[in-house]
Amino acid sequence: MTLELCIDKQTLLVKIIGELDHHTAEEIRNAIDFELDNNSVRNILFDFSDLTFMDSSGIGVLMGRYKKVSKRNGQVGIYHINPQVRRIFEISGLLGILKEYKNKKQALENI
Amino acid sequence: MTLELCIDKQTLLVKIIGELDHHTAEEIRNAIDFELDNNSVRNILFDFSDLTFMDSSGIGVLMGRYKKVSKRNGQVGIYHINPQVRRIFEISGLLGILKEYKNKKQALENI
Amino acid sequence: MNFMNEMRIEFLSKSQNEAFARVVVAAFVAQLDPTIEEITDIKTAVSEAVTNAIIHGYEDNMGMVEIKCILIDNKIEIEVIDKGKGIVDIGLAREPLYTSKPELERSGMGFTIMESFMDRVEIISKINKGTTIKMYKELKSIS
Amino acid sequence: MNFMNEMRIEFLSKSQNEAFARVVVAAFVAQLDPTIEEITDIKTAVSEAVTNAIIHGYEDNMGMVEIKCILIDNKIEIEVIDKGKGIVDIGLAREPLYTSKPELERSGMGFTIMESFMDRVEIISKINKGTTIKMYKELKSIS
Ligand SMILES: Nc1ncnc2c1ncn2[C@@H]1O[C@H](COP(=O)(O)OP(=O)(O)O)[C@@H](O)[C@H]1O
Ligand SMILES: Nc1ncnc2c1ncn2[C@@H]1O[C@H](COP(=O)(O)OP(=O)(O)O)[C@@H](O)[C@H]1O
Repeated sequence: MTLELCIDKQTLLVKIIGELDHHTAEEIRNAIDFELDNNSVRNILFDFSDLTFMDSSGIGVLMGRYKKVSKRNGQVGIYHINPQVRRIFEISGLLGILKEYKNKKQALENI
Repeated sequence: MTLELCIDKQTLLVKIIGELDHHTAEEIRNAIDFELDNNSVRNILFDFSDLTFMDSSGIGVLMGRYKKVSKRNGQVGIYHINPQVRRIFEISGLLGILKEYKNKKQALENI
Repeated sequence: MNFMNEMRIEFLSKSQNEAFARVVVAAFVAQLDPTIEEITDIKTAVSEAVTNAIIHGYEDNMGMVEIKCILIDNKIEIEVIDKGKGIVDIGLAREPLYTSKPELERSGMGFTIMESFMDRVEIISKINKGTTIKMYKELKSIS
Repeated sequence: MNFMNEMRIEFLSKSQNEAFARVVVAAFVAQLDPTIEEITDIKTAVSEAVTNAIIHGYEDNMGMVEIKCILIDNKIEIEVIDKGKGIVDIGLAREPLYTSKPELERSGMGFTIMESFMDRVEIISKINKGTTIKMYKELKSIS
């Protein structure tokens, strides 16, 4: 798993390349929380184009980040979800909490 | 494993796509022997461009076909051998028996 | 019965073996020529059960996680076994969103996902003896 | 000792499990980040030992083939075990070109390939009890 992080104005962009499971969750969580604690970001935007696998550990990571940014009135956005991940989002109700966008451009304009 | 067979004059061209191990050896052997028994071919030419794995079961297949075509004064040629397969050929002395060619064109002109 | 195959694997309860377990089961099940979606369903369910064995079954201790996999025709049976601490209340554990480890950001959705990605999920557990998760799936693609 | 991991797998002595065995060992060893050449060496050696267990150990009977794999730092230890008919003369079996099954077009190069692709190969065998092949390799890429 490789992580690409960058900041665009008030939004932290997170691209996860590879698999999000319990093993990789910790590294992802730590990297994001470090940015949240050390930068004045309000929103998190996940690019899931290159996520090859996700299980319920991913729900935990996303819910945890959602709670953190909610406290600063920020949002968690997401784009390019594959069908397997969408099913997990549907089962867990995550789609009601996260904002889904079509692509990066639409996301950055509207978040 | 997928097998592509075709006949060019007196030469049977065999392309093995995938892995050559004990499990796939039988299918390869049967297909080649069927052609040898039912057509007036003298030589066999193996295209190893898309061979992704080979173990000593492959030596057995090649040696067995070599013995068969030798009886009709034919040859066994081969081209596009990858480094792993080359090592197996070197260890087993097969390179001294088979004719190696650079590519299909050179092989068909010289076999 | 036309096709039958069977395997059993054991590995240390280390988190890097979660990905390994998924690869092993996917490679074994691939013999039946399932669809990509079916393979992903199975990998996800196995990932949930193996992760549970590692974090809930063995907690901070090292132990062995075992997976048994039996293929009969188009039917797949997978067991994920640990000899860890066991589940106190299986009914509660199955409930969506219930987790005993919210501090680890567990979502409590593991069993719910196993149930929706497989045809049937059985839980057998004994306190301080361990837990066995049995999962069944029939491949529609080759029935 | 910085890194340690361990697994054990058992499967039916069916020829389609030869490819499965290679995938499993390759996926496990991949944790050490070997080169592609090192992975291919290991896959080839495992393929030889597993094929031998299936065709020589169990011949036409069904039995279980077992693989144990231990990783310690950059060192890999692999055991391939059958409970089949055993090897009568280990010295002869190791000889290049010796095969007891020329009618199956075996080349007699299995042990020679294992020895040249791995650092060390040990053979333990007992008539009618079975055979264990122990193979060792140190990854140069990460030493
Ligand atoms: N193998 C296991 N050993 C012990 N307890 C388990 C095991 N698997 C599940 N549990 C218990 O069942 C609960 C629910 O599991 P699950 O639905 O997978 O959610 P999560 O893993 O997110 O907590 C866990 O929080 C744990 O208390
Ligand atoms: N697991 C095994 N059980 C019984 N006999 C074996 C086993 N492995 C190897 N042998 C014996 O050792 C011989 C040499 O093995 P090998 O070098 O791999 O060549 P091959 O498999 O081509 O015969 C075999 O022909 C067989 O007689």
